[in-house]
Amino acid sequence: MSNQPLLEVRGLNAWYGESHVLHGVDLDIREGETVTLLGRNGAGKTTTLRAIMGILRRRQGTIRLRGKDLLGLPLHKVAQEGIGYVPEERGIFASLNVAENLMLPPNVSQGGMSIDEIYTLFPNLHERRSSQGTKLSGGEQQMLAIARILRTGARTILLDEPTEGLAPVIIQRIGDVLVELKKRGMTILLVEQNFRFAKKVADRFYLMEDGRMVNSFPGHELDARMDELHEVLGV
Amino acid sequence: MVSTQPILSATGLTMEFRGFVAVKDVTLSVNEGTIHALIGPNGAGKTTVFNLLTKFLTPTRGQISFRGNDITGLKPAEVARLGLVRSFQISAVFPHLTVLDNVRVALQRPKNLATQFWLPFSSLSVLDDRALELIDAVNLSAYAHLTASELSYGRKRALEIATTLALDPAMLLLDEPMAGMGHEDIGRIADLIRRVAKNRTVLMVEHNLNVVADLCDRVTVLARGEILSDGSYATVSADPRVREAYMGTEHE
Amino acid sequence: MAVGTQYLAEQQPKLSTTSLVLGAIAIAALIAAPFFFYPVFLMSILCFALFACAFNLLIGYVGLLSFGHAAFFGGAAYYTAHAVKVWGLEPLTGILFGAAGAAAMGLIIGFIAIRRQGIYFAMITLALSQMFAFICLQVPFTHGEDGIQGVPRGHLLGIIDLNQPLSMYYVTLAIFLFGVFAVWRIVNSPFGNILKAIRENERRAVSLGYRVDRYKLGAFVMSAALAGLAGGTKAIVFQFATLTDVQWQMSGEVILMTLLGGIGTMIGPIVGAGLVIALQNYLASSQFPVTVLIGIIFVICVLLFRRGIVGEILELMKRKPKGNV
Amino acid sequence: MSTIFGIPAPALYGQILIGLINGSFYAMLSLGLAVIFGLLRVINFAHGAQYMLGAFAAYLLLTYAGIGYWPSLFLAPLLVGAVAIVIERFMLRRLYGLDPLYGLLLTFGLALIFEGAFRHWFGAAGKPYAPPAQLTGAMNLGFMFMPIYRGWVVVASLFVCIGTWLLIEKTRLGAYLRAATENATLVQAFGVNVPLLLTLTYGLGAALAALAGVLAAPIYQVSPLMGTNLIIIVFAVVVVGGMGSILGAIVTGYVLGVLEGLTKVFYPEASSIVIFVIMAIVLLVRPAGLFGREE
Amino acid sequence: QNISDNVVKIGILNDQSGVYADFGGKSSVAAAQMAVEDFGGKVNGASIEVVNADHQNKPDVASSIARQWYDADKVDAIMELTTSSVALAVQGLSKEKKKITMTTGAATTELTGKQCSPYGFHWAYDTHALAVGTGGALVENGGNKWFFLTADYAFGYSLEEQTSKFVKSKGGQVVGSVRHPLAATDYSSFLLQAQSSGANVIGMANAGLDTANAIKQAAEFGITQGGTRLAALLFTLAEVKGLGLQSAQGLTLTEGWYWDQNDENRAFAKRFQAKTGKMPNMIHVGTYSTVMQYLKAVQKAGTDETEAVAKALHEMPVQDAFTKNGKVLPNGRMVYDMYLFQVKKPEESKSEWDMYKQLATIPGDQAYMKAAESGCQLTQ
Ligand SMILES: Nc1ncnc2c1ncn2[C@@H]1O[C@H](COP(=O)(O)OP(=O)(O)OP(=O)(O)O)[C@@H](O)[C@H]1O
Ligand SMILES: Nc1ncnc2c1ncn2[C@@H]1O[C@H](COP(=O)(O)OP(=O)(O)OP(=O)(O)O)[C@@H](O)[C@H]1O
Ligand SMILES: CC(C)C[C@H](N)C(=O)O
Ligand SMILES: [Mg+2]
Ligand SMILES: [Mg+2]
Repeated sequence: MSNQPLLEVRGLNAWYGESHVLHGVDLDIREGETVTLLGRNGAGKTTTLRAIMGILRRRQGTIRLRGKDLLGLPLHKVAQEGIGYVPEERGIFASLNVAENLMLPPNVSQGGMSIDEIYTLFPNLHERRSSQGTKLSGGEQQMLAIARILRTGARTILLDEPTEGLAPVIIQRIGDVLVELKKRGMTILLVEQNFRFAKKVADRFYLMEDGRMVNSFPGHELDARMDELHEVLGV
Repeated sequence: MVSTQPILSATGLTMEFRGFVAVKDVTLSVNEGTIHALIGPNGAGKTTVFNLLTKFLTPTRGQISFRGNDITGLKPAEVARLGLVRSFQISAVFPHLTVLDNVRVALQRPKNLATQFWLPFSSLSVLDDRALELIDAVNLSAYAHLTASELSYGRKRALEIATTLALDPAMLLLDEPMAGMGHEDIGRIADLIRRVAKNRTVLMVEHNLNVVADLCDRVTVLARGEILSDGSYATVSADPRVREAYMGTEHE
Repeated sequence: MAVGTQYLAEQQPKLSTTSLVLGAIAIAALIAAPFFFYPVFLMSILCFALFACAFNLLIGYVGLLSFGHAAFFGGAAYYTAHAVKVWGLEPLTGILFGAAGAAAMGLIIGFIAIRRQGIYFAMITLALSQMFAFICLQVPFTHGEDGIQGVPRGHLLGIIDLNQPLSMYYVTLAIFLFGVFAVWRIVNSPFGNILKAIRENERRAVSLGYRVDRYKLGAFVMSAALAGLAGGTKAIVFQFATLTDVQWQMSGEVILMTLLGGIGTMIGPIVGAGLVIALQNYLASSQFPVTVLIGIIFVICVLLFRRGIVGEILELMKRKPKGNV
Repeated sequence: MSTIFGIPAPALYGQILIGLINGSFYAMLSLGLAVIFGLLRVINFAHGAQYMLGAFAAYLLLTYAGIGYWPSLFLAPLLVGAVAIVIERFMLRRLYGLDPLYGLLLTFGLALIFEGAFRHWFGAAGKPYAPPAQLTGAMNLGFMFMPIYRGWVVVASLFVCIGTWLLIEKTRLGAYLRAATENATLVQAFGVNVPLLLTLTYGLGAALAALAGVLAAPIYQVSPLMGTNLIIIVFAVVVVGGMGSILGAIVTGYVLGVLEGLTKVFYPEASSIVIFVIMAIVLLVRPAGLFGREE
Repeated sequence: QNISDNVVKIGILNDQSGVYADFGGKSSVAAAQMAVEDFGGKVNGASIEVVNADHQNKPDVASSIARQWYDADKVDAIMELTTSSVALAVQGLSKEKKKITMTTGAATTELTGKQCSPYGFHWAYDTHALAVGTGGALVENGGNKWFFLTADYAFGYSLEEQTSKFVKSKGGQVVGSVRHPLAATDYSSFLLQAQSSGANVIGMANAGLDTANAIKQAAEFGITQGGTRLAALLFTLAEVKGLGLQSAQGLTLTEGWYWDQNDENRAFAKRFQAKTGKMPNMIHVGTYSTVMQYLKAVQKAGTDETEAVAKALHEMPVQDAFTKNGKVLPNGRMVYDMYLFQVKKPEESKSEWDMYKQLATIPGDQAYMKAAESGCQLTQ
């Protein structure tokens, strides 16, 4: 692990139309690290991810990946730099079947998982590989959304609330998957409300409030900081 | 007022999607005045069961009866008119109407003030008292004149419940009412559900097991389209099959 | 982004005293107008303005774009013309007969079209109205390309001689005002409130127990009837009913009028109709091809002024910060 | 002379064949519409105008540059496709994300402009365009004379339709197209250059229309109004087939062409409305169209 | 002064952008202006003004333009009126408003028949003349079994009716007919129907682009090779030019004027071509003639008051660049000699506009219906 951050965000501001949502977000992620964003509903977690990707175009500040400025790049070029995005609403395509959904994202670099590996990891998907993508249940869709990024060889992954609406068993399985990804050296930026889940995988936490980073601490301090978190998150 | 009289019962409910059986031979009965939970892993078929019960889908096989009437052949709007009203997994309000108007829209039908195209708008003001009462019941009085789109997620769900209550339904079907909700809202909605369930029946889908344990009189567990277990929370959560298929090993 | 769940219109501001005053001034101006302008020109504006208002009832308040409203406008013109010319009906009865015929057609076309939304709805209404146009070409009573010519204006209720341009004008004005009032009343009624709710979230309206298809069909029929009222009146004013009025280009024109004036505003369609008719009138004797200009206006409106003239003005007056999706 | 249902067999076969030829145009045009609608969610009202532009491009190439039919078969779609790309870049693009009705209205306005301008410059009377020398003459099929050129049109359109279908259903590019239809941003977030994809798709759809126009030029006159009424029939075809379904557009195009031909034999008065009647029936029975998916 | 507002205003109302635009169109306006020039620019000291408008072949558009011209713009007379539906509408309105119309662009005999007007005049041609001319020529050449391809509106019906009557009176028979919508694109199925009916002549009771397309497609389907003949009942120089000699060769057609008939015509045509870029057909020159004749009538009557001018028009012979022996019947029909032409083969044509061979002259009295037979109330 080098000291130079892989992803470096400085003073990021972002707007939806006229409404100013991010007010100077700073964020660093080192290669191979898993970082989790915590924050209440509406704190700006999703917006941060969308602004990093460039889905949200109205932004100011600096975003660098391996020192390369991402701000000026069109969305598809950002992806080609090796960032995989798993959106909040999952984004499964109804007009493609499960296998086609899985095959859809173009490879951005070598070393993605093979289809067989993916089916071993997610047997449900194998079983339903020829059904229409959106006919899967919520949980199955979530797995599909993660799986299809793993195939592309993206080494940096932005995950937005992967456990939302999922059954405990599935959450557990997704947790296992993330641990496995960490082992393979992936860099993960995770947005999560469920910190029981997050604790299992996160190296570091960032705490967000009203479009700003208000705190950051290493993963093992989570339990110790529970009270503070209660205050910010209203748990 | 927990009775043992079923208000809604489904027998042999089966739903096939082009060869894929999403719901298989489900027989379910919900007793009048209870809060009944439907839980199960993702893809178990919970939302599908809801869609079948409220006729947004037509079952491949099986019968549904509500308060003694066979409703298997009815249309969704007709089911709602009989007093079986649902919410959606994705929040459903009328975003550009005010909170008050959202509730008034729901009140218009039971008060027979919906088809009069010759009456002025002001004739709707007779509904205001009742509407404000309902809004108050869900703690939204302070927001009555905001448009629904300006509400936070949790308040939107509260509004949705208020509009549903406006119909004074005998039975409510709630699909994941707490999903995506912040912690502070969860408690509020749970209270609200408990309150409205005083004199009606509730069937809800929910993944938050604390809420289920806390709120529900009875739990039906669905897995792979079939009923896996049925009974009180304590009974089902002790069932090893349920633990394996749903709760996982971590849950106490 | 689900197709058809969005809508084009803006919320309607409440009726205020300023708008009452403005309305009164407008009506006074309309009463005085025939002394300053050519009455037939004014009557044609009134007919089309009413047509556009009827059309706007659907697009502006139910969110359904009908691309087939010519069928109701032109169909009613045929029915009225035939009833008055061949059966010798009294003109007002003839106009009402035309409107009733349009309503009946609205019921049939609406029944089929209402099953789909958004662009599908637009295409289906377009196709069905084109089918009606083909039927008009074939059935004998319409007299094909010749149309029903020389429809007698006759005497209103047997008393007022409509051959006098001024009496014809005031009768047309009265019908126009009635029609506009009807649209306004429908929109601002308990029924209109449900329409709004359906437009906002149809599934939710269903789950509240509303049979949304019936509401939509009801609005469709009302819109058709009012379009028919306009068409019937036009037949008496121009003493004519022809294929022009049933063809899809006419449906396009009424869309343009409404879009140009402002979809979902009460007076937008009226302003739009006035502008388009005036423009056509002016261009008829110039070198510039009319369709090209109409096309250009369409493109400009869609790209730059989606709210239409009146809509943009209202927006300026509101100056409310926007900022949704 | 044998008869079928009281109709002389040659007349019947003849009409079926003519129906198939008309169906070829329906299929090619509705195919282009389906491709554009599929990805851009735009009902391309200018499709009829683009068909007309294709025919005019061929005519103008011949008259002013002496370029004949065969090169025009490629050049005309290329030219019209280029015009379409400009339209997509500077106009349609600004409407993405808005209600799809705006796309319909914009292209409607464009259709009026093209047709009005060409009518202004060239008059409404058609301009003749001769079929290529290799394809003139007719074949005696026994029951009728089949102009060789029309036979060629049927074959050519089949090739084009099947080719396009394979491209979209069976290739990776096609999968991008279908996915981008639903959520273009996300597809782009996977690293696909979606804006380029959209532009090319509109260009491709318009080029298909133009190709149909070139094929039509020797059959009908080249006239500014040739697309106007055709396009509405094609809309009906698309609704019957199921919006956005490529296969639906193709199959329905041919089938309705033939049915229309048959109507001309049995009940000619209804031939101009038969497609609309079928559309109404299909909508009542299957609102999503024969090949369409329920939304 | 006896001229209202001291200006004589003439309106040319015709199709300038639609399917019949080449038939008359803007060039007719030029012809009208030529007439004004040739007349000397002033009548009884009053100036002459020509206005024009495009009615897009829509009778309602036409009648509202006419209404406005009369009510607001003080137009005294309207000429040309392409297409029967338009002409009937405007003539009807003008009758009510007591204004003169002189139709050159429409064909139906109704104009001087049941719907005739004391102020309505019909120049150039009509369906009767076409039936006698083109229909007659084909019957004489052995065409005795007819099948009609008819435009589905008044003009088509009128043309079919007149031609059938004529064919039957010569001992021929009509074996069938089919109606097609205006501006249909595909005639092949109608042509096949015609062919399987066993007819030896297909009578095309349509006009403009419709006829041109049908002719082309008949050639494609080998219908003419099979010995069936085509009768293009209404076809003029403008359409022949549009279709091209290759496809049009051999057609017989009836017109009242052709540029290459004599020196005077050639001179006129040359002037016209200099202005418009093309050679005139009978409609263009006919419109020239109506304007000229109207001005002469105003001059003779000494006023532009309708009754007086109409009376003069009824009385005066027509003698100008258009015809040498025209006379106006009581029903408003202007009767003059028509000519039967055949379209040349491409190799026979010596110049761009050299397209006709003259076959015969049809004396006016034969070409046009007797006033008494027309059904016009004014003649009783
Ligand atoms: N499309 C949008 N247009 C306007 N405002 C938006 C939009 N999306 C989000 N916002 C606003 O931006 C702010 C941050 O939203 P964001 O979605 O980033 O929150 P979040 O932290 O991801 O919350 P959650 O836990 O609910 O997903 C909120 O106030 C929200 O209302
Ligand atoms: N319209 C449909 N066509 C085909 N399959 C469907 C359809 N709707 C649902 N399914 C399938 O039925 C199964 C049950 O889905 P359902 O949405 O009812 O699950 P659920 O229990 O509500 O899950 P979750 O908790 O994730 O919302 C899933 O496997 C899904 O893929
Ligand atoms: C312009 C003409 C070809 C029209 C035809 N003469 C008619 O009377 O309708
Ligand atoms: Mg979020
Ligand atoms: Mg569900």
